[in-house]
Amino acid sequence: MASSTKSSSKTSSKSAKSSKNGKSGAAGQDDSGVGAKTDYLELFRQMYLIRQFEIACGENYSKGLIRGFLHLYIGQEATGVGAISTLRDDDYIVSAYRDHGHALARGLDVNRSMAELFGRATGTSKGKGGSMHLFDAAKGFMGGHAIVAGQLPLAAGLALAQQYEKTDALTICFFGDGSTNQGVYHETMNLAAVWKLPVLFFLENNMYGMGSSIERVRAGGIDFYPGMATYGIPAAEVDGMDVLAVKEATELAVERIRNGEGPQFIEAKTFRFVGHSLADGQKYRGQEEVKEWEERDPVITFPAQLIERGLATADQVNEIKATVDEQVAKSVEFAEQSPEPELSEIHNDVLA
Amino acid sequence: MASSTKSSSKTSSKSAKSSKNGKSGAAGQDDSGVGAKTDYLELFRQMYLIRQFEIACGENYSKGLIRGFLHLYIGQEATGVGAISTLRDDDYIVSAYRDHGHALARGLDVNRSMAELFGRATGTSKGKGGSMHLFDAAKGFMGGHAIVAGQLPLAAGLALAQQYEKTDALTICFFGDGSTNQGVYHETMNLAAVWKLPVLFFLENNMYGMGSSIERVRAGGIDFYPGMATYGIPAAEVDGMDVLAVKEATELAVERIRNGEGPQFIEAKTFRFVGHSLADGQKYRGQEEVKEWEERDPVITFPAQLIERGLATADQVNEIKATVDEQVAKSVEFAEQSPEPELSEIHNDVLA
Amino acid sequence: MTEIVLREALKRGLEEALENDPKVFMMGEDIGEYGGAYAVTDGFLKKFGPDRIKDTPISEQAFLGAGIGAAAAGLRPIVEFMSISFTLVAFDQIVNMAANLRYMSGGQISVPMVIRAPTGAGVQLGATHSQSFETWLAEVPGMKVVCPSNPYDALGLMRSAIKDNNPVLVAEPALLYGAKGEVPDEYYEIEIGKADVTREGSDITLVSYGYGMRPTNDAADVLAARGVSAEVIDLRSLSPVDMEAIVNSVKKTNRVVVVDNARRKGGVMAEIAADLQEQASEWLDGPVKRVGSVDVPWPYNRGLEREVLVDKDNVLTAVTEGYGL
Amino acid sequence: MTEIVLREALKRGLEEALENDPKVFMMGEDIGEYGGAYAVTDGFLKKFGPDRIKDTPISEQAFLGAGIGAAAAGLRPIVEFMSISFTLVAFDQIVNMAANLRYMSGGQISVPMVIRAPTGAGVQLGATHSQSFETWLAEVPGMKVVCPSNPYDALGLMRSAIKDNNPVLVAEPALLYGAKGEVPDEYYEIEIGKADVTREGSDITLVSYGYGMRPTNDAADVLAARGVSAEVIDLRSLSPVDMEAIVNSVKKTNRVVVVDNARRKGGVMAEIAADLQEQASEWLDGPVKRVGSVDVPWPYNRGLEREVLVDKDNVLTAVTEGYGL
Ligand SMILES: Cc1ncc(C[n+]2csc(CCOP(=O)(O)OP(=O)(O)O)c2C)c(N)n1
Ligand SMILES: Cc1ncc(C[n+]2csc(CCOP(=O)(O)OP(=O)(O)O)c2C)c(N)n1
Ligand SMILES: [Mg+2]
Ligand SMILES: [Mg+2]
Repeated sequence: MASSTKSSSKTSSKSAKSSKNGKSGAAGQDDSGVGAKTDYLELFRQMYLIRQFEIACGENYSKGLIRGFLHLYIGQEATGVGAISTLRDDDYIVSAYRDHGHALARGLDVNRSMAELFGRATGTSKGKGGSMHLFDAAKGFMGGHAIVAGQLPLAAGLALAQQYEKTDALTICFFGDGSTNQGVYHETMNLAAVWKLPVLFFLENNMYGMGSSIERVRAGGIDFYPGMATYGIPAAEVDGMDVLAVKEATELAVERIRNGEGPQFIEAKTFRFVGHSLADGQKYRGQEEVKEWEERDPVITFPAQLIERGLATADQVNEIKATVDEQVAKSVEFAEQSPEPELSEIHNDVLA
Repeated sequence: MASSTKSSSKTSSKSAKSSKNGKSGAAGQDDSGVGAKTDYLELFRQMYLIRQFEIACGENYSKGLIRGFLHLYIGQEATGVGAISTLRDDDYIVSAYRDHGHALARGLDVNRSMAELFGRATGTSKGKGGSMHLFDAAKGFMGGHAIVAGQLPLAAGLALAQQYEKTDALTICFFGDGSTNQGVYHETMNLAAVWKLPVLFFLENNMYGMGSSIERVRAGGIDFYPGMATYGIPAAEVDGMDVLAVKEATELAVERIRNGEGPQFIEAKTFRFVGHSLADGQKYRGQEEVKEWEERDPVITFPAQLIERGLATADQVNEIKATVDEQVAKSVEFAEQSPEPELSEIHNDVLA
Repeated sequence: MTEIVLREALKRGLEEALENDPKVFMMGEDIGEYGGAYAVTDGFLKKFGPDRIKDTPISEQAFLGAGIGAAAAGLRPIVEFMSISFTLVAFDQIVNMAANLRYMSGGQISVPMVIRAPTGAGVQLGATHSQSFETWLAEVPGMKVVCPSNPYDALGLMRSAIKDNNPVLVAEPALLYGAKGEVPDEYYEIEIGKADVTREGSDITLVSYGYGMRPTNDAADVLAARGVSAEVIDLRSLSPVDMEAIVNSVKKTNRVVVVDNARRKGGVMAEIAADLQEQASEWLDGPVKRVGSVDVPWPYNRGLEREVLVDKDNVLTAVTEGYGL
Repeated sequence: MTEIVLREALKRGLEEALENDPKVFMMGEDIGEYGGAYAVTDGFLKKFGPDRIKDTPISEQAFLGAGIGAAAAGLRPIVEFMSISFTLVAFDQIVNMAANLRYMSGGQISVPMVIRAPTGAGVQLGATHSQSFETWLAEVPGMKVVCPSNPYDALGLMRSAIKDNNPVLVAEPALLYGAKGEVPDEYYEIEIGKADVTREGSDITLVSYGYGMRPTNDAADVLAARGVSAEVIDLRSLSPVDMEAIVNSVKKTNRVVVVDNARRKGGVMAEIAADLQEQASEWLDGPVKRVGSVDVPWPYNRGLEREVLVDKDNVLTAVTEGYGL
């Protein structure tokens, strides 16, 4: 359960400190259970929920009940769960099209999330948004955005509002490695830095943008966080397969932002175990690479570690699994049984 | 006549070497005159031509004979002249809207350039382009582009063609400090680096983008060249008021590009002595700052140094001035006497 | 009533909103220290401070997008583009983001943002700087577009735009910043989506907006001298368009010429002409005649630019061709 | 004659050009190792190598812009967008740069570039991914736009697009990649700017293009069953538009319905309807009836998306409303 955080050479003094080996960080401070500072089992529950939700999505996509583009979060659960666990209710979350994991980690209703993917009237966007456009404004979950990197300035603007209103709330923005090749990514980094916006840029570097490995489309290697030196944005690298490491690194960044230190950047190295979308045959990569990463599957390794370290029992883990399995099954039922939107709905929500 | 070149810390071993003080670089190798390796007087002639041309433009703008937006190159002559003096005929040059200096340094016809600003049929673009859109394809001068940073990918594409055709020709692309805040700048840097394109990115950092000093609109200070480490592009800084330093730094970069080492980046620190355009009242900056830079005016200091060092005589300098003065005066006459384009011209050149 | 120029009217509308609503703030290139490329925000930085008057980097995607985010969070940003020609680099943010957010979220998120931009050709800036992209943005569902032709409308429309809970583009004809007009001292607003019959007439209806009102009014004067009574309609709002006002006028005059200041092809008037000939076919004595600027890139040369720009003679020719008047 | 799907036809056109002209090369996201999002370029990387088949970063501005530069230098780049919805981030490069370069340079520079992009709604991708920006690009002087509705046209138009010395957008209806059709084994081209009368008729003219040909042909079938003989025109080219072909048909039928697959407002048919009612007014028995998809953002839900999409019933309703047939 070693959590590891590496920081940008240029900003090492400012960015996430490396934690010690062994009983490190939050994991070392307390044991599991209600009221504990780190609720390990809750972290596991969320990761498992996301995994099972995604598996169910895949199945229902094959059945034709979910359509459009479907991008699964399988393999990346530890990053979203670890990061979002550090946030407050008044913080905003912004995601890309691979957004189910972030939505569920934020606590969006599972039934309504599934219903959205089914395009039903009970869905979070009344069936108008679909998989790539989940929203729950009441929970500060501001989408689900399908144009690569298009969500970055939105996040900067939400943070601008938080700063303007003189709160200490913040915005976290998730995006993939491929997004860094969009110009708007750089524009947003600079803007956030110039204005010292309370925004946490959270890069989920899963090594591929669709069929393109980083090496083929980017000069300068697979590490992105060092580039933040250009903007003077403190940047840290973290092991995205280790939910506690992610949590710890995010906590530090969040603290700095709330202290008024301006934007922070975290790069989590992670991996999607599945194709880019359900249409992807993965011709561009070998299965050995996938297998190597799968050995570090957080949904398997994390509960195993908890049990091994005596922070949870096998029974507790199994109970969570059973509950979640039922919850996901019910969400599919809920979605299937939910009504289709009225056709007249096409005219609603165009203008305020 | 010390030429100085500072290189990016990240890429110091690869980028322009610092030259020695005193009789450094090219200036130390030979004296003035026909056939010499560095034709000092020719460099002076070009800088002086640009200066006088720009002054004439300003005058004729006030008279209403030149219209639209007019951006003068006054103060920046040493950068364009020094850089372009290193090129071959088969190289391409791409500029922004502040393009007169680059055009004249490339040897565009002075009469036709002035005529273009007057919007006459004899102009380089038949009067259709104007000040911001000078072109001379036969001379490899590919514009003249008025959308900030919009010319960068064009340059990358020209270089791509040179690479594709397996020549050792290259493309030089000029742009301002403000352009770096456009996303397309970053996209282009990465693309050029990934594909190792034979392109020389030449940043003329004149400290302001219109009314915005760099500090107000950019995080990370006034130096841009260190950011190229992100793309692995060798980057050097050079004194843009020193034509020989610019020439030397550019020669080195050009050599590397011709050797197949891929894109290079040069940042020249320079200054426009006048407003952004003829409409600019310069409320945003003090005149002391301008005066400080004016003391280093290359059009004055360079010939003075040549004379002092015995590389030219006052007579030679004065002769050049007289010739150029006449040439510029004649270009205004030529422009004024040139015919307006036929009205039917509006329909030509839309499609090939 | 006071006579002011259009620039002043815009300024008054902006100043008022900044004074009365702490959620209103402005962003844009050189709107602060420089005072705005067209001096609309001159003095604002001093008066309202850097938190409310934000000078931005030349990063249209980022700051327009940040406006969307701030609006989604409940602020009321006013974002200035130095030219509508530069909206193009931020088109994805405007079209795919600002205009779609409400729909994609099933109505959860609104984007109460004003986008301001000088528009139109006429001052010899050449092909890249003379565009009129309000014609495209007026076609995008999920946003509104207005375009004033005089100081009175500029103030009234600006007030409504700032109060609107949708993204609203205020396209400001660059050639009209110095145009004079009377503006009442009492408060008023102009409803977005309503056209203005600026001159009543009985023989023919002329429809235009923004700078296009100049050649249109000039043509109406010439027609009057000929004894032809033209009714003139200023659209004011390009989205939504007040088809009712146009159809009502055509019912009376049975003749119509629509005038785009922008290029003819794909202009706002293409849509209006196409609709009008369907909706008013029983009242029309002839086809809907449409004029606009010539469908070529904008040339720099003054004479060429004027040749491309729609003028009163183009309008008069259409009147004659269409209806023999 | 061989029956192939539209994807194959495009592929054949591209392959041919890559084989015959060393100046032709391709760029785009995941066109190489991945084989193309819609598999049009599958196998190309192996066959032509990485110099000719260039996988790009997700940097549409940069690689489209690089295409312009390469074309300006005399190469013939073919640039693929994964979706026409993503052209928006590169709109400045297409509109201000590619289309204007020739004019601004007084004719010195040409940009012989093909831009390929899947277009249109219908597969539940939601508001940001279902756009049809060929309607906007068809309005831009300095470039051409074609849109095939079947494999024969896809191959013929692709050949002409690649040979053209201007920027040409080939808008590929995403829903039609699998559409089958006969293609001759002998070489042929289709002239850009010429429409195709795909069915002769005498009672009414129906005009559409791309995926819109489906509801249009379906409607023509229903009309035929009713004894109404519809002439059907496939535009093939959206810029330039073959107005002559449309007017000639209307001279014969005296009735016309134009069908946009994209949103009605601002669609290609708005321009055509506006022109047609002027140019063919003496032959028309009624107004030009125009149908198109509903003017709202594209919803994800299948039923809602279909409700928004134009269908044969919309066409038939227009026929009845306009001409009582
Ligand atoms: C502007 C734009 N270009 C292309 C696409 C198509 N596209 C969707 S996802 C994707 C890959 C993005 O990769 P990355 O940012 O690493 O995110 P990941 O899918 O790995 O989570 C691409 C190219 C798009 N949606 N938007
Ligand atoms: C996309 C875009 N945004 C804004 C402008 C307006 N504009 C023209 S020049 C300029 C400043 C550019 O500064 P810099 O790149 O430093 O070049 P310099 O003028 O100093 O040579 C601005 C904002 C533009 N032309 N294009
Ligand atoms: Mg990725
Ligand atoms: Mg500058």
